[in-house]
Amino acid sequence: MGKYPRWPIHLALLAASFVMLVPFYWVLKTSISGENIFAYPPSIIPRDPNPFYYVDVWYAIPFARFFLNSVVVSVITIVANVVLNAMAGYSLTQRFLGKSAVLMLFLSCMMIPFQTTIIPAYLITGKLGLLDSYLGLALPMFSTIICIFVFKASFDAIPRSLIDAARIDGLSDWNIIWKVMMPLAKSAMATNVILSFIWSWNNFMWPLIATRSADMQTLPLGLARFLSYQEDSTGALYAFCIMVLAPGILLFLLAQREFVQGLTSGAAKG
Amino acid sequence: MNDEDISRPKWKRWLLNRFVLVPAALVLITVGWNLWVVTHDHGIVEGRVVDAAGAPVEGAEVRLWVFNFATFVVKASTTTRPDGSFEFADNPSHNIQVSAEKPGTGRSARVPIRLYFASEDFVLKDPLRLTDGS
Amino acid sequence: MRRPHFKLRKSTRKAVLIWSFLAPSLLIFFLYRILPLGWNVLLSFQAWSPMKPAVFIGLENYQEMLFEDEVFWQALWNTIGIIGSAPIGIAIALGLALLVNSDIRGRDIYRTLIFLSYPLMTVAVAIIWRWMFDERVGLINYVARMLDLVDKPIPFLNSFTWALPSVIAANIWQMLGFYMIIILTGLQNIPGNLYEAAAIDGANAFRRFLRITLPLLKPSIFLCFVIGMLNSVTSFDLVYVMTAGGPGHATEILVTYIYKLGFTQTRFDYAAAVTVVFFLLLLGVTFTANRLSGGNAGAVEID
Amino acid sequence: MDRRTVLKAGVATAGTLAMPAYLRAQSNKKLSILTWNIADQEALFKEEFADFQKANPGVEIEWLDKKGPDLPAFYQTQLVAGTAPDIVDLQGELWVEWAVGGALLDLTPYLKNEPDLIKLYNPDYMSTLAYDKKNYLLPFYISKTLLYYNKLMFKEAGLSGPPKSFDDIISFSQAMAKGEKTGFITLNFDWLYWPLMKMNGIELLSPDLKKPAFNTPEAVAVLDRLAKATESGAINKIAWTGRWVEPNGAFAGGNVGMLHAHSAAYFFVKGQGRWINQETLGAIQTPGGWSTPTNHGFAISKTSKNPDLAFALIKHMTSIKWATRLAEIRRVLTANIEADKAGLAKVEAEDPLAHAVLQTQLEQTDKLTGNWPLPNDAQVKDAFWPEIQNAVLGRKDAKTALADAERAVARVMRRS
Repeated sequence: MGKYPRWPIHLALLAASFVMLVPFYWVLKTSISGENIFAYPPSIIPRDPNPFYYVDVWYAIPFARFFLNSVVVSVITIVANVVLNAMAGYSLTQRFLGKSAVLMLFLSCMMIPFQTTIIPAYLITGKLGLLDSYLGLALPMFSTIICIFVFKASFDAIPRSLIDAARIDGLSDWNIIWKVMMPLAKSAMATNVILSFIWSWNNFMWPLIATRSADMQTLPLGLARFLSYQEDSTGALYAFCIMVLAPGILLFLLAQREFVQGLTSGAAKG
Repeated sequence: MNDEDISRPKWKRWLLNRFVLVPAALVLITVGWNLWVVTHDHGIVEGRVVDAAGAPVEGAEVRLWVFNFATFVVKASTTTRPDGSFEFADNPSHNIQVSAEKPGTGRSARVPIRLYFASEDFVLKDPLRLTDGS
Repeated sequence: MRRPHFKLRKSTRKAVLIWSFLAPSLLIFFLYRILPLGWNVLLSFQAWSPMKPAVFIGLENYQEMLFEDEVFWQALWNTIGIIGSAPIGIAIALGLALLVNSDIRGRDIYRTLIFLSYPLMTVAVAIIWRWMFDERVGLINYVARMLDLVDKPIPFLNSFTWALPSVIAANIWQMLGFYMIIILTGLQNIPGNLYEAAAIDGANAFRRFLRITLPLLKPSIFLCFVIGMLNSVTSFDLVYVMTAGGPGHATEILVTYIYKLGFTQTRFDYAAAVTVVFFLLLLGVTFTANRLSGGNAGAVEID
Repeated sequence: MDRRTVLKAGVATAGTLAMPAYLRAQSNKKLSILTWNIADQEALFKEEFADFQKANPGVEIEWLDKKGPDLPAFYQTQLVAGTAPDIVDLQGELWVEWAVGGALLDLTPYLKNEPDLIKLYNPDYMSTLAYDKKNYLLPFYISKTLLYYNKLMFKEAGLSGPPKSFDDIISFSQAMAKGEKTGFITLNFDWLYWPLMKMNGIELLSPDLKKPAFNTPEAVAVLDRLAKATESGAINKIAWTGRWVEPNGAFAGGNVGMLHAHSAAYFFVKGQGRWINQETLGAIQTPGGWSTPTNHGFAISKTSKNPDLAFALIKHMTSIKWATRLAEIRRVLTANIEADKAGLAKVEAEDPLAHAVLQTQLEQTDKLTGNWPLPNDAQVKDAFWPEIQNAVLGRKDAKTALADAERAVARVMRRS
């Protein structure tokens, strides 16, 4: 790379980061402010910060229970995603009859917005007897097209020779995947874990319809409930936002290196 | 993941990475907090009631208000001891107010109390002051 | 004699394996995508509601939608507007990616910070931005008034002019990090020697960007566009929470309109017709984009 | 591990996770009840159910609660799947469509069997819960619009008393509006703004409810005045864009002179506004005495396996005893005459201001407006309201807006 002044780049990136972070700050500030949050002018620095809005949230809904539900559903989703997508991704690296058809199918499936399929999805889940159950909540997200392609791409990146060698050693395809390819597709896995976590953790419409009993509700539902409710106008709503976002952010910060690598190898082919 | 990892023994690589340590830390914090909570949630609210002059008031009626759907409702009430002190033993809430009143001596303002968890034990620092008598 | 026979069995075994690997995913998609779509297609030719049995009415729903329903058209244009806004986000992301890709200190930190908005729950993002845009105490208005940019606060989400741009801004904010990562990865896959060669030929940075970077980024950009489009076009939660489609129908997009038609107006049959059109729209846009980005682009490459 | 074990494991987990809670507890003497965003009263409901189960041993009660906008979506999906809750708490006019569609059970026979029962409830409110002479709901809790006003701002602007007419509302608003301050704000969902039209003699539909009747010169004039007042800042814009929190929050902020809202708004406003007390807040009937109810009532799904039991439960929950408890705890009116007497008495002692507010709910109950027994109320609303918004927010002039609204509404009417 040639010599050029660094500071403009830093300046630009600092500006960008600032724009990305300010909303977080504003909400965080609101969530710990003691003052009436509708007072004008709003204070840039929180006045007498306190955690009581968070306490309110904790007792306003069965937070622990909702949290647990969200976690269980997410875990199921993640596991299913990694396994199914890996399998599908692997078979897409092979040449076989009707492959392009499958690809087309996958792609057009991406084009069907889930919100418009709720009623049939509900009926189907009902037929399967999975309504109001963790599995039923997770099932529609068991396999995600984007992640399939991420796996496909990172499998494609693995040298053929390696696989042939393994096959000569007499490993079954199943073992080839789990023993040879998966370890090499770690980052694709990380991507998969994070993306499927994000999607299931954030899912709102589906749990709304598919859950019936109060103790199957997930966090987004709890959050949405706040919107049409008393707490709505206090900082509690924003405290809730922070509480709901924290896990996702934490997970991302933990796994972001692998995640980005995953997308790198993923985007190699797309 | 990193290359220098490989130099270290396997168990270290499995245990001493951020994917283990961070959750472990979180678990520790949670456990600690819960221990603190269970040892401090007897729902005891203590305080004193004094008159305008600052002398302790006996037999003043103290009310415990508990937050319930946008308003505070009286949950319990007690009367002060000779030294003007009072104690509630059954506060179920995390968002309460206390007020005192004695015919002839006057009434206090409602003092809001925010607790860090439901029925946290709490001692009111400055006493409830009964003013504008009659 | 035996060999071709054996070969055949081997290849069939392989096929069986492949299909059994695909089966679970295909099943999921069949159950939760294809089947519902079929249900919608069927329903769009009928008059049906949870309370009355289905009656075949041919194209009536489509007629009403295309010739009588102004709201549908507004929702359609808003949706197209949002799709059209994707390139803006991508352009910004491209710029950021180029910067982050330069060999400066702390690039990983920048990258992380900028990406941070993508993993967020959309409902929360919507709440956050509703709060940022708040007319009285929103940060944006506050700053604008501090700097005397405006004499009276802008009612962003409550004004016909500002509502849609505000929603789009929030949407770009959330997608930006994702775009950037995709493009970044695309950049890192461009072999450096190409640049060196070009440099030797005396091509300046800008020409190198035009001649090498952009063409080779096409797949990534296409991927950005498709995923970004799907994300924003179906960002039901965002609109639902920020404006619920209002004021008037200023921020009505097809997804929210479909939802309202079905669940508040109990017109699932009509909603189904809109859904079908919506699906066709997305399909059309994606494949034109695919063509534009040079046929077999990114994830969509078909061999 | 090979594929087979994986599959086995999968099946096993599926088995354990699959059983939905409400299927696991399947029994023929089971009732499910869906309430509308009143989760805060869980304790009360538990009591009521326990009491009910004492009288009806062996009955299981499943209680569900969904927030406003989500309840219809949830209920309809359940309807399609044939698993609709036996009892559902419905608000406004939503229920008419479902009643006509045959989703809800006609309660008239039950009421005929027990002639005393209907005497418990306020007849005017009862009539808002009936569709062509059939009762589909028993009143759960009720609320109708009134006018709150900020006495401090009135004093500041040198206004002696509350407004007595539409003209007053407009002129008072003008008088109070300056800078941050605006004069008037209203809730707009569920036709809550309709009294503003009604007090000017505007009708939405022709008497036979077949054709739109609102496109009149008077209506244009009124809409135009509202638009101008909004433009000038006399009427707060949020009146036409906000849902519940924004308008009430704005009034609670102390910068809005008048709030046209239902009694449910009071406790929210009181909780928000530190300035509010008997001396500073006025609560009166809206000029003209017209008001729009947002009533909650219990209906029974036709699909209910044991409707008699369901009816017994809603009778139980709206009985004097439990209605009184609700009135006292939640400080609402229940349209149960005795309960409201008791509730008001208790509130009067604790919070005279709240009493004044609730008192308005029992007056002028013969002048309820803004709810038409239309199976397609929601569609009419969605056709009408956006055009009104266009007008008052100055995007179209009143004349065009009403003309467009007329076309849109006519189209809805034709369709049904």
